[in-house]
Amino acid sequence: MPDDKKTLMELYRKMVTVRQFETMAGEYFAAGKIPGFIHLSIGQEASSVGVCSCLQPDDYVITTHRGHGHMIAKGADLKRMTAELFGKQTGYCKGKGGSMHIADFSIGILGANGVVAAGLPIISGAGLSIKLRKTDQVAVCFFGDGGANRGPVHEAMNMASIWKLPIIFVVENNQWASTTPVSYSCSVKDLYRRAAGYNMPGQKVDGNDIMAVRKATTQAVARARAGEGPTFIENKTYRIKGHFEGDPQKYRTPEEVKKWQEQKDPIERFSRLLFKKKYLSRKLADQIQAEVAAELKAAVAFAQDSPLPEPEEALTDVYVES
Amino acid sequence: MPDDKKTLMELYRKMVTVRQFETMAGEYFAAGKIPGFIHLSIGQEASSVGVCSCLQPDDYVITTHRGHGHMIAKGADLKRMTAELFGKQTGYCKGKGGSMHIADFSIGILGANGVVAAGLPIISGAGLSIKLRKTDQVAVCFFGDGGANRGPVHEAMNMASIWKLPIIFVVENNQWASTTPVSYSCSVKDLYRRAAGYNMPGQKVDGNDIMAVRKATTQAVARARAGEGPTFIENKTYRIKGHFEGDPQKYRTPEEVKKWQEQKDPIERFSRLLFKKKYLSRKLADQIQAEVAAELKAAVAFAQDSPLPEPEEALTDVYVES
Amino acid sequence: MSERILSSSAALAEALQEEMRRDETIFILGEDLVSHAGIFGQFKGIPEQFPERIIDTPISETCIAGCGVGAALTGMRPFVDFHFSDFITCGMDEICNQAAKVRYMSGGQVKLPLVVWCPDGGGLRAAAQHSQSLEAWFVHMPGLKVVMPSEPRDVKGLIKAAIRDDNPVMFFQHKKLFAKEGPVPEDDYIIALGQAAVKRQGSDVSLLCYGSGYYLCLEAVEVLKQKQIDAEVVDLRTLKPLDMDTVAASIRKTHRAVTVHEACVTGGFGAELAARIQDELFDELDAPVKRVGAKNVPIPFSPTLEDFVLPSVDDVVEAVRSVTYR
Amino acid sequence: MSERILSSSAALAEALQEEMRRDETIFILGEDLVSHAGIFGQFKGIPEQFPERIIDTPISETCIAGCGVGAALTGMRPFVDFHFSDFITCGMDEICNQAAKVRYMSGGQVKLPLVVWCPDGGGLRAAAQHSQSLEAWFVHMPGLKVVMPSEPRDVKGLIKAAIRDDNPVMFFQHKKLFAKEGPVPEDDYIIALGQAAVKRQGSDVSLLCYGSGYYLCLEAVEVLKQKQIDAEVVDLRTLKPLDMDTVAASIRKTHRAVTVHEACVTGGFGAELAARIQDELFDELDAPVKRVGAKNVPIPFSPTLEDFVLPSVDDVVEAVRSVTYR
Ligand SMILES: Cc1ncc(C[n+]2csc(CCOP(=O)(O)OP(=O)(O)O)c2C)c(N)n1
Ligand SMILES: Cc1ncc(C[n+]2csc(CCOP(=O)(O)OP(=O)(O)O)c2C)c(N)n1
Ligand SMILES: [Mg+2]
Ligand SMILES: [Mg+2]
Repeated sequence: MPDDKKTLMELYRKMVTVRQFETMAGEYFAAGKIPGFIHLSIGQEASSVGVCSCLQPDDYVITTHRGHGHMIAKGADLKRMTAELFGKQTGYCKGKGGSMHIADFSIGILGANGVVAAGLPIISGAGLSIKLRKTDQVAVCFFGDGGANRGPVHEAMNMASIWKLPIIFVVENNQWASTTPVSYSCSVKDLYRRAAGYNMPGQKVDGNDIMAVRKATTQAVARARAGEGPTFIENKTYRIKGHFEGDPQKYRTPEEVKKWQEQKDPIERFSRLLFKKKYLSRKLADQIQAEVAAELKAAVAFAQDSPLPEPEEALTDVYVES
Repeated sequence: MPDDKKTLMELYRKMVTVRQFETMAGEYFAAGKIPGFIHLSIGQEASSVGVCSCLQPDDYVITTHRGHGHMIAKGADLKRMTAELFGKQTGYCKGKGGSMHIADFSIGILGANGVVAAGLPIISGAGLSIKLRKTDQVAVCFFGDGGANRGPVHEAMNMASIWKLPIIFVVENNQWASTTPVSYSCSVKDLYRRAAGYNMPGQKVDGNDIMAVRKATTQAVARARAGEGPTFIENKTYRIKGHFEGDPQKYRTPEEVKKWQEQKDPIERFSRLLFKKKYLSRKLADQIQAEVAAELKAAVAFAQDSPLPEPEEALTDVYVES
Repeated sequence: MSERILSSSAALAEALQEEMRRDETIFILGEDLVSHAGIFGQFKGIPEQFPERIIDTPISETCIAGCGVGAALTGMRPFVDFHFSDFITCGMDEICNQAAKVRYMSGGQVKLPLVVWCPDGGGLRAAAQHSQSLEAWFVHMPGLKVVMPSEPRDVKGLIKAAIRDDNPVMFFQHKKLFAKEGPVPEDDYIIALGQAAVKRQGSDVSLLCYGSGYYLCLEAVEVLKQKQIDAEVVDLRTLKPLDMDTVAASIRKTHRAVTVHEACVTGGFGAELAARIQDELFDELDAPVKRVGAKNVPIPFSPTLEDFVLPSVDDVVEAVRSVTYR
Repeated sequence: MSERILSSSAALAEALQEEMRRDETIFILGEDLVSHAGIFGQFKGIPEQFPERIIDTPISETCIAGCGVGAALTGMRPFVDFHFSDFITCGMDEICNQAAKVRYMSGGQVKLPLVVWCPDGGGLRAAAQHSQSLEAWFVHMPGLKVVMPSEPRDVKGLIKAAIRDDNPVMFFQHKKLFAKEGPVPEDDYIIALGQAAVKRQGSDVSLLCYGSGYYLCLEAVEVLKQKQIDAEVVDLRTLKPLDMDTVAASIRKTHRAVTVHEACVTGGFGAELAARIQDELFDELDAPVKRVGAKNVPIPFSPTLEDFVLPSVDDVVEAVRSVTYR
């Protein structure tokens, strides 16, 4: 993966886009414009953008209930995303899926998932399919530290290993699964250590450092494309917002959040590097923020102006009619 | 666990009993007297007898579809076992369970299981129950190398570890899961290595050496009773008979079987030790074989003389009536 | 018994506390229970009063259900919280192949006092994987009991009966009903499993309902009144065992029946009801049994879509009009 | 088309081979398939002819089902062997929350051409966890299709249709029927999903059946003949979508119906059938729709018990007599 100025600046813009998108979503949710519930990925932008920056358009990604960042990182259209969150006809899923089921198969996103860790069995199939079709695609599955304790993870890692499937397992260890800290729910401190039990390389990565994420992912992608099999990557990161918007968060202190926010913010950290490299200036940063804001404003306008689906639309898309 | 003469001779007798029971079952199955299908544990007697010899009567054991040996090792009644295999009213399950669901809750057997690895979620509950009730029981779950790849194993090991449950996971790696060799299905050569991923001690044991099995189990039991948590034991052994009686076994060579049978038979190996210690003589061995044979003959007679259940009996035991 | 107004959540919490005080083998197991007293606040007060008997688990539905089985087999009375009923798919083996069958397969050696508690239903814009009503699956599984209360009083009475039952009980509560309030007896109030309640007497048609369907029927009753149709409302409360006597008595009076539930119609519990009614009460029926339920599609996210898919008061009214030929 | 006598196993293997030759995206995935060509020999010839397209898996039902979903979403047409239908409990999330819903949740972005193939049914003394008939669960799940053939010819025609279908299809075959023989067309024989077949014309009663129930009905027909009762046999073949037109036409002729399946009666597919029939054909019925199925208990092991629990020819005859009042 090239690390030239253009590339890095694109990554920066992507991270800013994810952050602003999530912030916008939180605001419109609070204002009652987004139905249901939403899970935001603020603070995890280095993982989503870093991993996806190492992928080709036809590579596969399966995301989770906290999937907006992965979608944007893989190249999703902000208008159709926003419209979907708003439940509009013009959304990616015509309003049938919402935040938790957002997907764009045309860019290789095989779906978000409302069932934690349910992406893992599906990624095995995507990996097997790549192998059978003999393409050089790779398949990435994101999941959380909480999801890491579900059985399907075990089955998927074993299968991927015995068949040497081109899969990258990316656990975003953001320290919390809803109200439950990873220190309670996981029997090992470092999840990546489980990889050894599947004869698979496991990498521990500072998940708030996009360069570190890119380095680990680049290796994993190379290994996968070379037919050498799967890799397990643990991106250590932190969930800055509540589990869902509106979460009372009785389970943690504001100080804990603040510490991560102030000391390890992935965008801040990346911009320090870009400042140092002189790729970025205060002014340019402001300009990018403004450009992204404008793009999002357009997306929100699009969503707001779009019609709700007609009720009868609910009866379509159940089956492919032959 | 004491290793005095009396103890070791009892173990020897148990191993012989398991072997003769399985042989008897194979014969009566072939003769059409046992309905359904049965899975025999010939060659795995050191594991079943060795592990259970370290347990107290009120300790729990969950076994598998290949469960006759575990039942006998834990102290089951041969008459009621045989009657159950024959589908008779006097069987442990009144003919409702058969070989695959044989159980004796009064001796701590929480059931065999027709669903591979389904014992693992249940053992978590047994372990948790012990912890909540604050007894010093331990709970042992047997499973196979094939079952080891199922998701519930992962969930159960993680739970047992975070809660320090008094559970012993015993995988009987008999090299085959039905037609599938462990070298194909498992991503690691040594399953016990997976234990590290759960912060749990993992032990690799020569599963055809009953003294080695006892040593490992004794340690695990002590750890469990001390409240230090679970242990994972991998008993390397071999399935001498087909997966089920009648299995055409196209997947392996007779030579492979013969090698294990001739070089590593667990009863032969144990008797060599007993000969050396002068606990056992050719004559005594013959006498024990004959005594066990007589016991089994009585069990078969009991089973054969017992009535089949009345059809209407099928409608009972579904619910506890209040 | 004296009564107060409580929400369904509060009724559940109260019943649980009473039972936990009475029997120390009862404990609650599930995800994210302690810090917020359950994700719907349904266990309010329990973490404080019984800190060792409400246990947070990792996200491991298979083992959570399995823990229920293993603990129930070894002297405890587990109450397993399934978070959202939709995730029951991850514990199906433990519930259907294990819990439902252990007693039978062992020839009656053991009892299995387990409550699997599942918040279910739609209307929260939670989309296809967080909105289902799956009770019919479990009605089709011998060895299980299935309970689905509507009003807070029933929640209290039925959860106590479920906890005291020595068999595995699937207990479904609709997420949107947690906040609904109603009178709840103060004392040790128990409703035996398998007893339906005629909650409104009527002469023209029997509305056979449960869970959220009960409230649809209550609203429909008002609309029907205006059309001079006098509907009887039978809240089934327990689907398995089914109180066919109460159902039959109602139909012998009205000669017409409409089944109402939120699950999709095809293969739903209304099918079982209609099948039994037409069989056992063939000569009593003046019209076919009509079934009201969700349309046969996954639950969609967007409000316009979800509202269209879920059964409505209008659907009930329409069904009644068709069976009363008015 | 010229025909030969084949077993159901052979019909399946032949159809699969033809389809695999036609479309190279089809592959078979499951446990213990290669060395014995499937545990029932149902894939005879395939390991030799398509060694890379029949794949043994570890024992990992959750991921096996998930592999089906993932492969179907990425250009393949997976055929997933579930070993015994009872283990579907370990893949319920993948089948019901994923396969059935992905297309819908994504607003129709994708198709999901997946066959989940499940050997089911009892009679082998295989006890409660290896003998179930669980088709009704999937009928209650929007997004799935459900097929359950009886005769070898139907196996061939329906499996081809299922494989070519762009939706997830649950395909159940009774284990005891694999060896049953019957005429099977030689050519590219396809039976569209959703078409029932009137396999015997009769005027007194409609026997609505599928899978092993079909053979019970055939035997019952002979017994009934002696009693001067002329039964029509409708083999439904596909449960979802259901061919209600054929069912209705038959009942319009006979005015009486009995549903026959091996699954236990309560909550089984017979309930859905009876509910629809009494609703849509109320005035046509001269008697209630009777349901024949297994008794509502887990399947027991011992032959005397299992034979008593499973539905019998006598049960069918008895039901017919009760609806014909003879
Ligand atoms: C199988 C399943 N169990 C429980 C839930 C409810 N739930 C949704 S998200 C979540 C926490 C997930 O934590 P983690 O995997 O760490 O992801 P994060 O939310 O931190 O991104 C839970 C318990 C679910 N959706 N699916
Ligand atoms: C969940 C499940 N999948 C598949 C099967 C079919 N089956 C029964 S035993 C078996 C092999 C088990 O192998 P292993 O766990 O190694 O135990 P062993 O037979 O060697 O004792 C299989 C595939 C089953 N019973 N349950
Ligand atoms: Mg997390
Ligand atoms: Mg094995």
